[in-house]
Amino acid sequence: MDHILSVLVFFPAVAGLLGFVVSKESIRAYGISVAAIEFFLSLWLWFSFDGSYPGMQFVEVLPLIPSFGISYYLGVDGISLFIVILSTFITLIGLIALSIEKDVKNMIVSLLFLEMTMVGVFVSLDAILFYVFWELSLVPMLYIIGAWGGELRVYAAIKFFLYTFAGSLIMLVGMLVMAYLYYQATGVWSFSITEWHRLILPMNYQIWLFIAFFIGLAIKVPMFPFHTWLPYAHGQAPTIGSVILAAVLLKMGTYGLVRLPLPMFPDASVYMIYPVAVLSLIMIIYTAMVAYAQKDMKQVIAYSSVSHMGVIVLGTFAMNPEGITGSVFFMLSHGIVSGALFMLVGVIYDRRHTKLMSEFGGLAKAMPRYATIMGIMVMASVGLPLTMSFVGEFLSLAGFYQISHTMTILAGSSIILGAVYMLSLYKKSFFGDVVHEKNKKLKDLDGKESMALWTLVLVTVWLGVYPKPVLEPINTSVESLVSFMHKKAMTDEAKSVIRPTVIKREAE
Amino acid sequence: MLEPISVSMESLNLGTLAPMLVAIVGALGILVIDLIKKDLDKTLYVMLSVLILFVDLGAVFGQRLGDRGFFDVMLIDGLAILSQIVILAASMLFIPLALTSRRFHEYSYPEFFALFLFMVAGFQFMVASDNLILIFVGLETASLALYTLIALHNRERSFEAAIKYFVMGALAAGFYVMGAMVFYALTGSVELYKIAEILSVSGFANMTLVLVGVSFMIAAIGFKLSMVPFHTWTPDVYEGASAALAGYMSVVPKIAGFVVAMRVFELLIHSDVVWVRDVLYVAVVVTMTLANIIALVQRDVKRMLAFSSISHAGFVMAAIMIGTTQANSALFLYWILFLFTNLGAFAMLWVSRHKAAVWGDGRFDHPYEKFAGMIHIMPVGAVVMALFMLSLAGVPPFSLFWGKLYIMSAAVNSDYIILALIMAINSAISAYYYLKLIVYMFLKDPSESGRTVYMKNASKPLQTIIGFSVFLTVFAVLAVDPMWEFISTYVQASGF
Amino acid sequence: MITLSHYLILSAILFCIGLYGVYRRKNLLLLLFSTEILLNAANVGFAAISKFYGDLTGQMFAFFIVAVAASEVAVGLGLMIVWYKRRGTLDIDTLQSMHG
Amino acid sequence: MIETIAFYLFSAVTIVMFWITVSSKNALYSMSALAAGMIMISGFFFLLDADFLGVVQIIVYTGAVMALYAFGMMFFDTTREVKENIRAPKLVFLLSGLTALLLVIAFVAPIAADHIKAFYPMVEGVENPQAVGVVLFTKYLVPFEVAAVMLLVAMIAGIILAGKKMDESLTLKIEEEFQEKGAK
Amino acid sequence: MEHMETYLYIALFAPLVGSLFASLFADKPKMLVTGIGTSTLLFVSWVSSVVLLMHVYHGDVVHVKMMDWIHAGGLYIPFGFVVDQVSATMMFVVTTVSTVVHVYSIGYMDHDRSFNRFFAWLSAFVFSMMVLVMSDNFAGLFIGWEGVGLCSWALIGFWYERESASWAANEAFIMNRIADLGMLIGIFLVYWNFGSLQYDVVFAQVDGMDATILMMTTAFLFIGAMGKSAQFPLHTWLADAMEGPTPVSALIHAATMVTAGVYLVIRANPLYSLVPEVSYFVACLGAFVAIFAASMALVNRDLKRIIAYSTLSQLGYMFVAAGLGAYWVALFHLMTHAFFKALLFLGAGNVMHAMDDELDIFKMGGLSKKMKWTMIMMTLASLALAGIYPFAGFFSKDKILEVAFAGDHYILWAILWFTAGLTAFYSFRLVMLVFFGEERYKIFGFHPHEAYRYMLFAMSPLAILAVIAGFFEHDFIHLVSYALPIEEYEVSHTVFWILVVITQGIALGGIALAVYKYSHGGFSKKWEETFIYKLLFNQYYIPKIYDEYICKPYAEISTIMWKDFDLKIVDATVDFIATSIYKSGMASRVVQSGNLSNMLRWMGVGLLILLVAAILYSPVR
Repeated sequence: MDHILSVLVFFPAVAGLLGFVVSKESIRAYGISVAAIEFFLSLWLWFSFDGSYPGMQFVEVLPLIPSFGISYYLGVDGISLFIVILSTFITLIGLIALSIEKDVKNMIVSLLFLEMTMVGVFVSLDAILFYVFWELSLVPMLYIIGAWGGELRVYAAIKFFLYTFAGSLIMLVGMLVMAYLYYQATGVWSFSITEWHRLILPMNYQIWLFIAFFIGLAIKVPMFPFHTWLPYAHGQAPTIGSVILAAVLLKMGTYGLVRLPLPMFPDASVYMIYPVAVLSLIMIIYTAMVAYAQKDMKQVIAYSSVSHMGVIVLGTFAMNPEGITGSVFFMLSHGIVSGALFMLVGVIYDRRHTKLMSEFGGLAKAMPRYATIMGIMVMASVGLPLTMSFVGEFLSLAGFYQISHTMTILAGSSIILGAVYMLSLYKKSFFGDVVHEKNKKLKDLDGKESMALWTLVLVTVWLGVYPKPVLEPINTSVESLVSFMHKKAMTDEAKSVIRPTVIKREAE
Repeated sequence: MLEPISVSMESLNLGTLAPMLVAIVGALGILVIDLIKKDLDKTLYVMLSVLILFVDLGAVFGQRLGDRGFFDVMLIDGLAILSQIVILAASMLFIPLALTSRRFHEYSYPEFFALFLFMVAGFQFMVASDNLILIFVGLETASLALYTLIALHNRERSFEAAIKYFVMGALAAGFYVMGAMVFYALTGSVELYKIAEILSVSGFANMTLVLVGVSFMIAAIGFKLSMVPFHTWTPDVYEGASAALAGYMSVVPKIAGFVVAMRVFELLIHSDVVWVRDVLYVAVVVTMTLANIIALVQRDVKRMLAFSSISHAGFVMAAIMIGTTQANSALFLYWILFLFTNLGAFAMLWVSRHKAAVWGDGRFDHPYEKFAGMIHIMPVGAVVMALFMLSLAGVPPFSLFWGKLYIMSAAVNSDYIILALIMAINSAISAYYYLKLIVYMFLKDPSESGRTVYMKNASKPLQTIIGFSVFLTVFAVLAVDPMWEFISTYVQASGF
Repeated sequence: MITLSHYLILSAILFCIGLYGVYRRKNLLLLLFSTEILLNAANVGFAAISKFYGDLTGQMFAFFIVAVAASEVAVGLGLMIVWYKRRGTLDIDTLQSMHG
Repeated sequence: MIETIAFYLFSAVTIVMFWITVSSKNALYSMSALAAGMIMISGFFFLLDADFLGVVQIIVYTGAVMALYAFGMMFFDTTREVKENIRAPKLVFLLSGLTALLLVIAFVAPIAADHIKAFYPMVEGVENPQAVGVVLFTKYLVPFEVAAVMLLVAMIAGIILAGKKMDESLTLKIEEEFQEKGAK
Repeated sequence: MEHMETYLYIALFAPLVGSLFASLFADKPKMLVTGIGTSTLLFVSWVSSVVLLMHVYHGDVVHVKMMDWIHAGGLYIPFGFVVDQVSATMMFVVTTVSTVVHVYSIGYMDHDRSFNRFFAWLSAFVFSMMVLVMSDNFAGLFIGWEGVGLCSWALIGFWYERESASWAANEAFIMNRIADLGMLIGIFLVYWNFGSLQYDVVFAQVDGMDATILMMTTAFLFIGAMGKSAQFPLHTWLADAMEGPTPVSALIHAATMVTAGVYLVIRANPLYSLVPEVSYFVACLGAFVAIFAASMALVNRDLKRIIAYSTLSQLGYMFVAAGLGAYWVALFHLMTHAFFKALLFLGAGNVMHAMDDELDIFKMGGLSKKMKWTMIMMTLASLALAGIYPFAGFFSKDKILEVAFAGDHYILWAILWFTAGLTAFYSFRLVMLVFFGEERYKIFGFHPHEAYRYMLFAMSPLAILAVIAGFFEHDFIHLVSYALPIEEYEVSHTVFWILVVITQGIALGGIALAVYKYSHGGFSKKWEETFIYKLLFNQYYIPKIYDEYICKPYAEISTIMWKDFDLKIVDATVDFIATSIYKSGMASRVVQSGNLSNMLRWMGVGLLILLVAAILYSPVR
């Protein structure tokens, strides 16, 4: 099937449009089936994907605005493949666990549109197309946060939108400059990212462009100090919104880092390692502390997301296959784990309409199954081995260790501080005696919740124990990316920092 | 005694005049029909006007690129053709907006349609000439007709709007003639190409005077383009005029103004008169930014759109300041895309028009509160409006994004990266007020359940027009490339 | 000797008197008078330039300015009549229902 | 010499007249001064060999426009004192004064006319109206016609704006009222 | 050989199967089958371990690679397991103790609501421990390392309703995490310098490796060991971990998990033996902890905490041995200690059962009448702990003293020697106060009773091992000589006997003192007023210092970070930008006054500005 990517991108949107016809009672089933089909399509993509080929696969090119070099250019490689699957997977799980009653049709249609934009971002290989999906993803999310959120939902939604929008516009300027430079170099307009990768720019251009791209991406990640939209967005969003936001939308930022500035500006990236790493460190440590101070469960998880994203960024800037593979894998695991955590908080919120930890205590007694899954996910979030997170975190930190020992030690404090806030959350709400009268009669997980959550647990453990099927294609692509960067780098410093795999596996 | 003058018909190049003649004759025809039989329905006039405009458009396409006619008064270059197409397209979209299901005062006059066609002709003259006199006369013809059209809406605010517009227009006319006088004093000519020629031959000997002339011209054209601080009329006039006309005003007079501005300023910019460039730079930035931040605090959607259109005009003025072919082509692309979106947005307001101002303190016709919870009452309407808003905000892939892309690209390509960044930041700021409407429509609950009728004014033709606009707004990306080819051919051909 | 500059300066001064009136006048009718002065100031300039260059274009422009002035009077008066019928006054300060 | 004297005389009178126009509190004075100023301006035209223009000035302005204004003044009942609430008069004065100063500075410098040639020269021995006519009906034929359209527009505008039909606003009427009317 | 792999997998996965089986019923009421099932599976695991132990006794090594785990860039980590002499010993110890503990727990947890959950976690722990000891690479070790940490967390906090239990659980986890960071860094160092994490690959390259790198690697790895083995300053969690059920304390916090640190040092001996500085530091820290913990045990009144401190103290001994290069001695002491310490804890469990979970030894006394068997077994264990011949402790502990002496580390020796006395004293202080003397429990209205018969049976293997384990010294040496360096210590026969005598002397002296003092009413109340007593009783104020100077400031700083920095500076800046734009919009509205006059004037202002610019600018052009 040649156009599987197009189908993958547009199927949910088309289905969403058709969904308007479906009656309100059956819309849930409709949504789940569409998401399931989409998910199976993405699995199909995986099966037909050649894991040993590092380049782009299933490429589709169609000139859109040929005079300006904008084309409809899709493709996946090992890096994007799994994030696409993650997007479809999380959407499916989110839809299964969806507990919203109000305007459920609008919700499902928006979710399907959101799915289109998410998949679109990850398969676009044309900068403008990427940008289109990138921006478009804000719209359904705005609606989801704003229409179904908490008290401050409008504030949160607008903050989310404007912040990201402003950042990405700066990135757009960067893209235009890039296109112009490409034009000057070759005499042809092109927005193709793969073409841009081939452009070797002088250092000062690289740095400015790097900054332009970085700002746009950093806000999405969100890097300190651009992170403050996130707690609001998460805090106010409905469960499904938080789940998708944390699981997929944040990944757009880090994915963008891997896809855009790194291969485009290897020298500048190397030059900027330390500033970026310092920001990441602040993110890791500082937000972990802030998370500890939170009183609201969801805010803890929101800030923990920021903290973990710091590790991802750090891994990305390790500039070696270990670190980048690790950070890509960490994106996936963070998607699943934080998605699950948000879903779990949503479960309790649905029952009690509060997320304050002080309202709870002893939930382990009242809702043992719930507590079990929460426990597993808390431990996964903390990065326990044999869960997905460990693989990612381990590789990211291991990779960055090559760059800076001290910084890695500081960044490694995330495993301590993460344990501090996560365990204190767990203790405050799940341990102890059931104090509140209301908490005594809480219903444990129901069927659809269990199904959604156990699936996530299974994936978490499966990929923690046997990450190979995922890790291998990622690694293949990342290795070729890194050696490409190494080849492309001009300065000696960059050449020495960007190290393609030199240590061969002894199994061979 | 003078020699008798013989002029051959060919040298007159009557074809250059054909489009305007169509409009004028059409207008006269309408007046005659009214004389013959009174009390004909407005639908007749609407359709007649559309047909006349259609013929007019045909005539425009029939024009030959680069023609000059009537002793070189008429100039049919790419700009003229492009802008006439824009003008006519906007007019053809605008006129059917008269087919509301509510009755409005202005449409009871056949003269309304006649005046409208005269106005179109006036704008056409304005863009199809580089003679300051003809520009002036065309401008005044159009303006006088426009003042009247505004006032014909016949309520107090329309009069207020018309009077404000009129008085400020008179002052701007004063500025214009002073500017023209200075140029004439400097060069002995009122034809721009000759002015350019003589100025460059003399090497801009009396620079001060040149700049004084340019100052007057900026003031005069700035008024038309609602550049800060000559913009103050815009929101009031838009508010006072009917929503349909406001939408029209946000598009057509401005494109005419852009063409004139291009003709006047480019000759200086291309002669490296840095002053013009710098002053325009400042003006552009201030216009964009100030209009944006004032729009932030508006409580009325129509006023917000007024400020937003000022901001958009500022955005586009940047293209003139940049002055490359790419920039000038981008201007047209932007404005064509803006045409559909903005006219669509105003048409939505028009559709939701209530006769009585029943929201809040009655100060506004279209306060934000009016749209609260629209998604629950009028889902399609809300979605359509939201699409227009997103497009105006520059969210891809909707139409205006591509316009912004091209203009920002033009800025970047001429090393105005700071300007491009300012544009980007302004787009971000502007997103706030567009979002505000979306927030009201989608995220708030309907305020008063009794007053939830939004589409009272909607009729099939209006819906069709809006649908058309939506279609173009959403699928603009497919049209961008052919449009760009077309536009840049024409712009290039006219040497800008 | 009266040079072109003399006329231009005169034109400028007249123009500024007109401007002064435009800024100052609060009565619409009188405001309209001031705009006439603006246009006339330019007319003087055009006529003078025309004379000094021996070129007729200036006079042409002046003709058209006169025509425009006349048209503006017609439309302006029409608007004023409508307004006056409604509000019984021509004071500009009454034109303030729209602001912000 | 006479020319010089005439220039200064006319200038002084025009300036004074226009000053009265813009500053007088009495509308009647104001209008009379405007009319006088207009006539003085036509004096300039005659002085500048633009006879036809001078005549047009007198006829159009002093004749038509002033008549319109006079009619308007009577209609608006502003024949006597006009009450104006002038805010920040100093600012107004400063604003226009500064503009004047700058313009004068700009215009004082003589204009280098080396490169300038007349495109539509005044021919010796040809009467001004005749020369004007030729140019007007060749080169400026189109603007002339457009001006005609403009006047037509202005006329229509004036008529319908001042007309009776404007007294009752259909815009403000709600649909029910129309139906009542129809029922009658 | 094939079937040896099978045994390996059985030994490894039987506990996991048991755990998963029990966890199926985790939220159900008590089902005996979970207890029996897991115990049986552990027995199976034990049998396999014994078979493997037999197999490796003659120098064979079983090494399997189950599957790939992580492969990224140059980093390749498989799930590989190795059963060599060291890990076989550990497996034997682990499975033995855990089988006993499992069986014991069936009785001990008899009435507990979460019986099934307990067994799920307990077996999970055993599985993690097996992974830890059997892994053939550092990453696998780390998996087990974290796994036991997790299970320890869950089991300490088993009675999560109790605030103190859940607090202790978190403390243990977080403390361990701090150390784990060190471990992780150590692993990174290994990877980036050796290019692999496989033990054999790494150890094959140690020669010629840069000394600094080796030092850093070993130091960081040791930080990891310090956390698991609760060495100073990360020791506080161990005493608090006594909040968990007593079988847990016996298994995790005495016999197995806490010795993982020692195991790591032993396992990484090729590295440590090349870095004398670090090794010596390890030894010194061990000696310090030995006496430090013993001193705290002297005055504590909590039955389990006393034993916990003694565990700590004994871990110190092991580190001394390991630090001095006598890895096999460390391992030996690890093994014997596991037996008698587990026994001690299980005995304590019996006492607690009898005393309705009362822990204050001053509320007990004279229990020997009611609980004869428990008394006997705990006395045996205490004797072993005190290092009295012929009990197991004698052989291993004396060996450590001998090593210290032979290595000319007289100060270390002296400390250890003194500690031996302290150990004997506090052990018998405990025995005396619990089992002999006045029957104080009656005052408090307890009705003690002996434990279930089969619990006592379950303990008996340990009791036997505590007595006889020492006699297998030579077999043990033979066994581990394949994997560890066996050095002969140059101590003359005479010196050897003198050492034995004085060590036995101080131990017996300690016992005698304890027996004498506590059969005569104990120390006077005045002693409790002294500074020393308070210092020791309050554990040198270390927990308080941690609480005051680390935990509380951290919480406060966190709150400040959130409320004052994040909300008031970072977020406020963003909002400030937004609101100032909005406010400037409000301010700019003056332009839009709606008054025509003003509007005209604005146009005039615009014109004026342009003219000024024109005049001023024109010379520039």
